[in-house]
Parts: sequence; structure tokens; C-alpha cells
Amino acid sequence: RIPPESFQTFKCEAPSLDVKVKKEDLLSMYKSMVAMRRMEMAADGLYKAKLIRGFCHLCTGQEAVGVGMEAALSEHDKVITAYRSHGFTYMRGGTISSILGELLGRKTGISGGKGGSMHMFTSNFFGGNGIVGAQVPIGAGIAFTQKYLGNKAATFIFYGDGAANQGQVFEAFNMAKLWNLPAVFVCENNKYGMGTSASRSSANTAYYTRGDYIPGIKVNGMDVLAVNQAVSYAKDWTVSAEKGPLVLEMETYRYSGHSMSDPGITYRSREEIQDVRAANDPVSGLKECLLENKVVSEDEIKSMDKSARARVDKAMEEAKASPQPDIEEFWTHVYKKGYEVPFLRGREPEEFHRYR
Amino acid sequence: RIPPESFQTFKCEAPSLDVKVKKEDLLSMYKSMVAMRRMEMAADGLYKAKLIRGFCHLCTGQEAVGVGMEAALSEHDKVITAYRSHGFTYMRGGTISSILGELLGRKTGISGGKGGSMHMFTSNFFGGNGIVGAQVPIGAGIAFTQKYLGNKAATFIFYGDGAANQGQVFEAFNMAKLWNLPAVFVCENNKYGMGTSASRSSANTAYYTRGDYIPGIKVNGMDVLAVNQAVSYAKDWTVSAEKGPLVLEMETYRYSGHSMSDPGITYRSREEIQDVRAANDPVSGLKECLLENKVVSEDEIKSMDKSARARVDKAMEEAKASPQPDIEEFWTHVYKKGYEVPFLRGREPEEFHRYR
Amino acid sequence: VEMTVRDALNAALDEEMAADEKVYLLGEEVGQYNGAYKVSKGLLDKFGPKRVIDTPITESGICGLAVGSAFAGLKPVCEFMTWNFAMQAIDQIVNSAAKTHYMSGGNVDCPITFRGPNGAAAGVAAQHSQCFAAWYGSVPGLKVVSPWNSEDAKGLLKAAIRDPNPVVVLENELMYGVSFPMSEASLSKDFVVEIGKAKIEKEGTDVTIVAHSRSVGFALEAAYLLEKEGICSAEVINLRSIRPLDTETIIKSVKKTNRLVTVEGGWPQYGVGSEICAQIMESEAFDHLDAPVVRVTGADVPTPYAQNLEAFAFPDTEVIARVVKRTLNKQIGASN
Amino acid sequence: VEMTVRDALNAALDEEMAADEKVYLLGEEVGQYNGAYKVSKGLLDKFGPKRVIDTPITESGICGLAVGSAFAGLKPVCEFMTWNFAMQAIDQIVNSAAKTHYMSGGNVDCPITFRGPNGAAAGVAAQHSQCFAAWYGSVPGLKVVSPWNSEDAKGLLKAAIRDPNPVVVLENELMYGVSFPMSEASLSKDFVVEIGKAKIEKEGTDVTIVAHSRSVGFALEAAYLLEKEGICSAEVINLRSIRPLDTETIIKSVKKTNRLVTVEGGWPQYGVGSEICAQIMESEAFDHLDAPVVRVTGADVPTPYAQNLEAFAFPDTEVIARVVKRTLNKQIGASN
Ligand SMILES: Cc1ncc(C[n+]2csc(CCOP(=O)(O)OP(=O)(O)O)c2C)c(N)n1
Ligand SMILES: Cc1ncc(C[n+]2csc(CCOP(=O)(O)OP(=O)(O)O)c2C)c(N)n1
Ligand SMILES: [Mg+2]
Ligand SMILES: [Mg+2]
Repeated sequence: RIPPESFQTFKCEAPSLDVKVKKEDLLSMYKSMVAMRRMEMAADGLYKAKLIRGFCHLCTGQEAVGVGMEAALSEHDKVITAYRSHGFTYMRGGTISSILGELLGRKTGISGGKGGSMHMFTSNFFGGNGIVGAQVPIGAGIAFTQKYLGNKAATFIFYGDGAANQGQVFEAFNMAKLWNLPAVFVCENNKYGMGTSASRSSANTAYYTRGDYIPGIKVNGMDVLAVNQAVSYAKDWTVSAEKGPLVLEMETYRYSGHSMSDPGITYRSREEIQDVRAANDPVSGLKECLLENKVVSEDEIKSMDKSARARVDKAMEEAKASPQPDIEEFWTHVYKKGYEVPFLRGREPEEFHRYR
Repeated sequence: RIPPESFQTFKCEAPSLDVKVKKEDLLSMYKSMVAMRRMEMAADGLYKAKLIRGFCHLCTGQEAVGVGMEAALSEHDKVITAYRSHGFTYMRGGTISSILGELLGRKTGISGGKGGSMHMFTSNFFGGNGIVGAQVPIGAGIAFTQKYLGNKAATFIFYGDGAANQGQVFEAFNMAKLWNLPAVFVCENNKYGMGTSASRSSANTAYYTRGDYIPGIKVNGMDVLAVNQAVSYAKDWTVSAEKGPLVLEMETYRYSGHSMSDPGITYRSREEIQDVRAANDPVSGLKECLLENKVVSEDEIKSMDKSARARVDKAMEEAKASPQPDIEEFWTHVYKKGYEVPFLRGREPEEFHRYR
Repeated sequence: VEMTVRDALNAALDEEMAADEKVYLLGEEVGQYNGAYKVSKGLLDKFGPKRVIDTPITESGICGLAVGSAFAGLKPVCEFMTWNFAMQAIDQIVNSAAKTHYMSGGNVDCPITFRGPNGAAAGVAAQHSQCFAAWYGSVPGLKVVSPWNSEDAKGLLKAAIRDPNPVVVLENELMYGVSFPMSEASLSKDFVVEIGKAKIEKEGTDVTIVAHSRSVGFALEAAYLLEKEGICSAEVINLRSIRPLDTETIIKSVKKTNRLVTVEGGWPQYGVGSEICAQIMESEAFDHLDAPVVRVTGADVPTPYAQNLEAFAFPDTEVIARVVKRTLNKQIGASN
Repeated sequence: VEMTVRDALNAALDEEMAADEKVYLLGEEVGQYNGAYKVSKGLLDKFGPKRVIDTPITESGICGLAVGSAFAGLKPVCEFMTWNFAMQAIDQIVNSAAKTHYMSGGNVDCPITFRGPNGAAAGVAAQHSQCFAAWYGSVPGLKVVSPWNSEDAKGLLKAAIRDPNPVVVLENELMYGVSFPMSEASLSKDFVVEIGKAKIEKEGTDVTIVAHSRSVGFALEAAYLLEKEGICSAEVINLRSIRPLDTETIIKSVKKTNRLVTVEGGWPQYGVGSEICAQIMESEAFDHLDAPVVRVTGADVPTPYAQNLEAFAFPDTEVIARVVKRTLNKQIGASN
């Protein structure tokens, strides 16, 4: 049973507080969370070693969102998010080595090294999008497709507290409601959009109420079980009950800076971060829950932690061992293979590629 | 005293139902309404005579909005709207002949013939904008300026029921609330955006509630006195009381087609239009009110009607008598005079204009 | 048979929707209203509201939704009432539709068609008159076509819908009502016009005129006029595609005629003509030029409303004829 | 003294805000965060939250609000975190800011500056690497500048803020941290660089290289390299303005050197180089060309992330040197 504060609702009932999860699912969630955190720590290290370039947005602190979500979804359900995408990519089937490989810009990267940190995709995960807010109507279109094709699948559309003000979000809300789309809009409220706190960017920080005519639920996004419960509820709502769109607000926290170039402590205090880590950390939270409820022993925890670390280390070595993409890949995928333009030009007239 | 149904409110008190207007103001409102309607009828005729080109959006049926508004404003207040702008231009100081002149593309047109139907401006009226929704953040910027400069002036920002779904509107709401701008967002709900009825375009057709954190009032936009009352209230709210933004929804009706090329009867019935005209016409409404309350006699009404007609006829003759713009005007106002680029090119290299 | 450009576009939509369940049309007023310019007339009745979808006036949202549906497996035809309004959605077209296939290393496809009228209509002033050919033409990942007549319209729109890449179709409102003969072949539902191939509309020997969209008509008129006056025999090339640009066809023609005039309705700077000039300059055709390439374009001003001013904003037969004559008198190296 | 481009921009903002109460800065993270790239560092402390305004992440709303404030009498400096994000606001820049003065017959002014980093940074992939010079450069009503070094940055930004027209300032993130010497004059608060004038950064006699933004540095390096190798004396022109384009300066140079290479980081088609080619073709410089103009540009692909691929996406010193050498060996009319 999770605490009643786990949910706050807007124009709908709360999900049940009675959580029924199998032991193996709990363990699997724990393993995922630890692996995800380890993976992000690895990315942090690789960035600092100057092996990762450009932007790199970590999801440490927010692991419960992706993990709790995935545990409630099937492979038929769809997910889309912005640039803070490593964790989701992992949950949606991307291997750790393909994710780290992408960060390193290697051939075995999940996008062949062409996308980098912000642009990762799997067959039911649509990225990995760099333009704040743009993924929201795109997500509505993915939901539209499920309805069009008669698929019994929900689409979960993630966006940040900063992104929540983008006009496109409201345009997507409107169409999703008008057309009763199986779309769940999930505001991942990690309290800041870059250096701007939610209350400085948003006239209404109760993001779960901002769908107006779309009901909403605020969820304790630091508790993987609450997330899981809310996502199950949302899936039922929009797929089984065909009640149309729903808004979820996941209250969570970003430990790291916005991206690697942001120390993350000019607009908030170190204590603030420490306090969340100490009182609210999603990984420790689940660990304690497992221990308290005697689902596992300390030793089992340690061994899971160790094996997560080993997995990530191994994946990192694999990724590092991968060569850079072949130079020919520069020219592929501008257009779909077989349907290219006759040729493309490089930097000067004698640099070019002929497709046919 | 106007009927209680005149207003519906969202997160605020209703304006008073006790209307105190001087006789001369009532007469002036009536004169404006009749003149406005006549002007639009003149435009209709000129368009059908092929003297007006392109788009031409009439405001017949919606006269109470512009007239009731202006009666509550001072010259310091600002107004902006979309392309359905003739009536507002007139109320904000544009002469009828300069408006018709613009429609005819003449030198004496209010924009020198360069803007046409959709693009008319006065010193406190910012147009006349052709891109649905774009005028809304622009209007917020005008309000921002009043606050920045310490002017005690309200900015009224008009947009349609169709435009109300544009993302920019919500972006403007958010900034207006965050920064407590003296901005009044006025949704002119004339029931259709082109051929799309409000309920087919908008998941929530209670437009006065769509500001979420911004209070709103729905107003009987067919009653010039209700409009006047609501606009006064809004001005007080945002200027004197400094309570920040407010949303007004003016419930009104468009008699004509969307623009001259739309017969206006494929998506609604002729009866629907007739019913509104018969039961709710803003001009007849005010006329009856004046007669019932014995403010004026039938004869006085007739004479006002006649003089409005005469004024419009005279203005039309003036406008028609105006020559087309001088050809040199083709090159002016691309940049501000004195700050142009050295030259601009016409259609081929030997057609060009040198500024210096 | 003759067919208007409007009917040709309608037929293209009709045929492709009938052929493939995944093709659907969305946009403002495309359904009940039959299209702001009646291009989609009858399609709602025929295919129903699942496949012909009236949207709110939210370009960026509609466009994003359409792109998402393409990512997820449908083949949307996203109509913009005019391309001017698509500026609100251009981020979705460029950043989402055009770039995702590449960024994903080929993992995500985007088979989408964006279409609507482009460039100037009559008397609609500055905000409703812009040509976007060069902007979209600059973007790798997009294909861009610009039909002139009914065959172009039908064949290019069908090709666009079938193409698994995002394709921008730049129509022209002033052409919708114009009728053109349709060949037997073009009436077939199998008819497509290959994207990326220009068409020689009229053969000639003395000068090449390259144009796209409505300007092709003016170019042809000018060519026939000059021929009638005994001044020259002009070859007229209808570009059809803006990206890829069929430089090969232009080069071949220039090698024959040794003179080139480009014509477009858009603004001059960084335009379609500029690119053609540059490509000719960089190609072997350059050495065959007897006179410099000259661009005929829209004037470098926002479009004015008044008719007498507007008349100076866009090229017409007379301007083209004048420029061609001047070009015939020019000789490289001669000082004039 | 030396100054980074970042500090030069900061000084320009500081001085113009101090000089004119109507000038204010708004954008995402410009205040408390001191700017995503620290260009506005210290300005919030100095001018307070009334004049340095942190906004929500709503480009189209921010931009529209800024334009409205310009219509109403203020002089906004609207920062885009990068120009990529301004695609969401491009309708406001083009349809509202650029066209309203004309449409209103001169009744409404729009004294606004739009600024932010443009083009590629390092390793930021396709959605964050686009160059918008040609797009904005095509729009009448706008002026467009593209500074390279610190003097450019300071002088052009100040000129932009003082100009009563909408001006687009295309900065470059990779240049922010680069230091350049500042002349005595450029340190003055009266210093401005005239919009529309290119600058000859290095005189030369054998070939002209025209570039803008970061490419100017590569062009100079290539020129010095070629000089050192005894291959040629190249003249390097820093465009500074994209609109108006200072064709006069280019023409004069080409008349002297008889050869021209253009360099830019943007995509090749319908780009800055294309326009320069076309204008040279139409000008008297054409007859002075001893070799065709060649464009060096960004490659015609969305920008890849991986370092080895990215290296092929943008021009550098080596590519420029190679093309210049080739151009020197070309002769018009010679078959090669
Ligand atoms: C349209 C657009 N504007 C600005 C940016 C730059 N930017 C990237 S992330 C970000 C902050 C977003 O904050 P939020 O939505 O809260 O997501 P979070 O980073 O907290 O996950 C900004 C401003 C962008 N990528 N796209
Ligand atoms: C961005 C944009 N999209 C589409 C259009 C075409 N258009 C012009 S008016 C209009 C309908 C607007 O309806 P509404 O907002 O209700 O205003 P009304 O015409 O009823 O006054 C449309 C779709 C446009 N001008 N701008
Ligand atoms: Mg956030
Ligand atoms: Mg309406």
C-alpha cells in the first residue's frame, strides 16, 4: 500500500493505493533503476573524459519515472520524450552498450552514431527530440495512429515543466480531446527548466490541471510503485475505457545540472539537492521498501548492485571498443534507402555522393 | 439595467448590471453602429463590383463589440485584432473614407493602399493582422510596453473562437499572468472559424474559462451596453486595480460569410442566420432599447440612419475619387525612411530603386 | 480531355487514398468545407471522417501530429491552407520531418506529404503572398516539388504521396482554376511524375528560360511571343522539382542555346534563380554561356495590396520577354 | 586590448541599455542564469529585472511579445538560445516584424533586434546546427548581420539595436570564447559597424575569398597558408552583412583578383554563396572572372553527431585551400 499523498487528482478519481506487484517484478524494477543510474554515471564520466561531445542530459534522480512506467506497459505501447532520453531508451529496449555507443559517436550506437545523446529511438520509442515541446504533438500523432489502425495501445508523451508552457502542448491537448486519442501526456516536473524554477516559467505550476478539459493526476514521481500504479491507471483509462487523453504530472527531481555544461548549483542550493537525495531518492526508496518488506536481503541488494555495475562496465567497454561509423554513413539516411535524390553535394563541388 | 444573463464568470465577480450611460453616449453608440454596418455594406457592394480585391472580412452582426468597447476606452488604451478589422479601425479613429480607400487600394487609404482589408492601423490600434493567433502575443507585448513605460493604459487583444486554440494564445496567457500585464484577452466568439463551428475546433467552447489561471467573463456580445460594461470592468481590473490579465468572451455572430468568397451557408442554415438577425441583432437591439426607454423618437432614429447612410455614401465617393498610390510608393516603407538599405531590386536587374 | 489543376490534385488525392488505406488527409477546412480552395472536394463524402480530417487552426500542432503519425506508420497528406501559415509549423517540417530519419540512423521513417498553395495570389497583400521554394529547397531530407499544370499537379502529388520521404508540394492558388489538356497516360491511376526531373515544355535554340509554378506559363507566353515576332527561338524548361534540382536538363539545354534566363515569383535574394546561377557557374555549361545568366524574380519588397503596385511585384510575360531580348544582345566579354 | 566575442556582445548590450532606457533584453535564461552562453552576464545585476527578462520556453510567444513591444515604442533585444529554436517564432519575425511597416504604409515601426548563436556548434547534431543566413537574408524588411570577430560583434550588435528596422544578428557559439584584438575606436561606446558594409580582412591580388561568421577565420588561415606556401596572394572579405549584401566590395575585389571563392557553414543549395554567384554573374565583375566562382559550403546533409562524420559536414581551412588552388588552375573557356 502506497501513501495517499502519492496522488492528487483533477477531474478524475485517484488510482488505487493498493499495489500488487510480483516479487520478480519488484526485483526487475530495482535492477533497472540501479542499471539506469549506473549508466548515467558512466555517461557522466565519459563526458568528463571528453569522450562524449555536445549536449548530454542525464536523468539521475528521475529513474522511477521511466522504470515505473515501463513496468506498466507492453511492447505495443508507445513512448516519446525530449532530449533527456537515455533512461527511456534503455527501458524501451535499447541496450546499455548501444546507448553509451551512441554517446561516444560509435558505429554500434543505437542511431549509428548519427544522433548522439538527444536522438535515440527504438521500435516503440520515438526519441529523443531536441526541440522543447515539439515532441508533444508528434506524440499525439503516434496516438492518433494507434486509434486509426485500431491498435489497443497507449502513447505516453513526456515533456518537462519548462516545456509545459509551449503552445504546441495546448494545441496537442485540444486535438487529443476533440478526437478522443489514446494519449497520455506526462509532465515530468523536475522543478527546473535549465536554470528557471517552475514558478518562474509557469503561471500555474499544478501541471496536472493544465489540460483544462483533460483530467489529470499528480504522481509522486520519486516512488516507482506510485508511478507504476498511475501509468497502469492511465493505460486503462485511455485504452480499455477509451476515455481519451489524460495528463499525468510526475513530481521528480534532477540531481545533475541541466546538461553537462551546467554545474547545476547557481540557481538552487547544494542543500536542496542533498535533501532530496537523502529523503527522497527513488533508488534508495525502493531499496528500503524491498528490505523493510523483506522481499530481499541486504546481500541480495548488494549482489544486484554489483551486477548492475558489472553490466554497465562491460557495456562501456563494448561501446568503447566499437569503431567510429564508416565514413560512407555520412551519406546514408538523408533519404530512405532506394528513394534518395540522385546525388548530394559535400562541402565543395568535387565532394559529392551519387546514389544512382 | 441589463439582464443577469449578460455575464457569466470564471474566477471573478460579474460586472454590475446597472448601466449608467449618458444620452449623448447612447446616441453616439447608435450612430457608430449604424455607420459601421453601412460601411460594411458599402464594402460588400464594392467587392461585388470587383473594386475590392483579395480577402475582405466583414463584421456585420458583430458591431456591438467594437462600439461597446470603444465607448469604455480612452485614446491611451490600445487595441489589436486579426484581419476582421474594418469596424475596429473605424472605432479607433480611422475615417470611413480612409478605410474604404484602403479596401479600394487607393492613395488615401489608411495604409496608403499597401495593406488592404486585413492591414489597417491607427495610432492606438495595431491592426489588422493576417496570421490567425499571431496578434495575441503581439498584443501582450503592447500591454508589456504600457507597464514598462508606466502608462495607465489597458491593451485589448481580440481573437476569434477559431484562433482561441492557437498555441501562441496560451503562451501569451502565461507571460501575461507571470508578469501581471495590463492585458485583456477578448475572444470574439462568432460561433465559426471559416466553416468550422466552435465545437468542432475547440475541446472547450467556454472560451472565458480557457485562461486557466486568468479569470474570465462571458459577455453578451450582441448587447452594446453589456459589452461596454464588461470592457469598463476589465479596464478597471487591469489598470486601476492592477490585477493583471483578464479574459473576456464576447458571444456574437457573423452574418456574412467568412470572407467575400464564402457564401456562408454551407456549414450553417439560412434560418440560423435569420434567427439571430431577428432576435438578437445588435443594431436593432440598441434601437429598441432607445425607443422603449424613450431616449429618442422614431424620427430621430430615422434621421440618424439617414445621416449614417449619407456619411458612408460620401466617404465612398471620396474614396473612389482618390487615385491609386503613386508608383514610387512601391519602394517606400520596406525599411524606415532614412534607414533603408542602399538599394532594392525589382523583378530583373535593371528594375531597381536606389535609396542613397 | 482538359482538367483544371484543382481537379488534377483532387484526382491524385482520391486515387492515392483509394489505393492505400494508410493515406489520409488532414488540414483546416479540408472536410465539410471541401477545402478552402475546394481541392479536397468530395473526399470527405467518399472516404469519411476517419480519413479526411478537419483540424483546429493550429498549424504547428497539426503538422506535429501528422509527422508523428508518419513516424508511427501512416502516410499523411498535411494540407496547409496556404504555405504562409506553415511558417508556424516550419520547425516540425524541418527539424522533425526532414531530420529524424538521419538522426535516428535510419530507424524512423517519415513518409509524409505537405501541400498547399504557395506564393502570391491576387490582392492578398504581404502576409499571404510569400514563396517558400528556396527555403524548403535548401533542406536535406526534404524533397520539394512545384507543379505548374494539371499533369504536373496530378503526377507530382501522387509521386509525393508514394515517396517514403517527406515531400513539400508547393501549389499555386491562381492556377487551381486553370484548365490544361491531360494526356491519356496521365488519366491513369498509375500515372506519376518522377520527382527530380524537369520538363522541356517548348524546344528552342537561342535561349533557355527556366521557370517553376505559375511562371512557367508566363515563360511560355514570352517564348511564343518572341518566336512570333521573329526575335528568337526560346527553349522553356518547367523545373517541376526544386529539390532535387534537375541541373542536368538545364545544362544540356544551355549547351545548346548558350543563354539562360531564370524565372520565379519569389524574392530575388537567395532564391531559386540564385542557385541555378551558381550551379551553372560550377558546371561545364558555364563555358558554353554566350551571355551571363539573368534572373527574373519577384521584386525585393513585401507584396503591396494596391493593384497598380502589386503589378510591379511579380514577373509577367512582358518582363520575361524584355529580359530575354536583352540577354540575346549581350555577349560575354563585350562591354555593354 | 583583446576581448572575446562574448565580452564584445556583452559590452554592446551594456552600452546600448545604458544609453537608451527603451532598450531591454528578453529571452530564455538571459537573467539569473546570465545567458545560456553567458553573453548577458551581469546585465540583470546592473539593469534589474525590468530590463533583463527571463522568459518561459515559448519562442513564438516571446518573439511576438517582443515584436508587439517594438510596435508600441520599445527597443527589444530578443535573444534566442539558438537560432534553431527561432524556427518556432519565424512567422513572427517574418510576417509580423519584417512586413508590418510596409503593410501599414509606414504607420507602424518595428525597432527590434533578434539575436543568438547560429549555425553549427560542436557535437550537437542535426536539430541544433542549422545556419539561417540565407532564409532571413531573403526577406525584405529585415536586415541581417553575421559578425565574425569581436569588433564585428560589438559594432554590428550596437548598430542593430540603434537601427529602427528589425535586424537579425546571427552569432556563432564556437566564436563566443575566441579573443580578438580591439582597436581603440572599437572600445568607445560610440563605436558602431555600419550594417551593409563588408570588410577586407586581408588584401590580396590573385583570388578573392568571401566568407561570413566563423568561416572568415578559416578563410584567413587558408589565405595565409597559401601565401606562406608561395602559391598565391588571396584577398579575404568578411561579409559582415547578409542583407544588404555588399556586392560592391566583392565586385571591386573580383575586378582586381579575377577569381572568387565563397565560403559559408550553411547548406549549399539556395545559400549565401548561391546569391553571391548570381549577383556576380549579373554584374560587371562577371567579365573580369578568369575562373568560375566556386562555393565552399556546409555539406548537403543534416549534421551528424559522430566526430568523424561531423568533420565532413563543415568547411575548414584545408577545404578552402584546396578549392582555391583548384580555382587558380582553372581558366574560363579552357576545357578541364
Ligand atoms: C524550442 C526550444 N527552445 C529552447 C531550447 C533549449 N533548451 C533545451 S532544454 C531546455 C529546458 C527545458 O526544461 P524542461 O522542459 O523542464 O525539461 P528538463 O530539462 O527539466 O527535463 C531549454 C530551454 C530547446 N532545445 N528548444
Ligand atoms: C495561421 C493561420 N492559419 C490559417 C489562416 C486562414 N484563416 C483565416 S481566418 C480563419 C478562421 C479564423 O476563425 P476565427 O478565429 O473564429 O475568426 P473569425 O474569422 O470568426 O473572426 C482561417 C482558418 C490564417 N490566416 N492564419
Ligand atoms: Mg524540468
Ligand atoms: Mg470565429
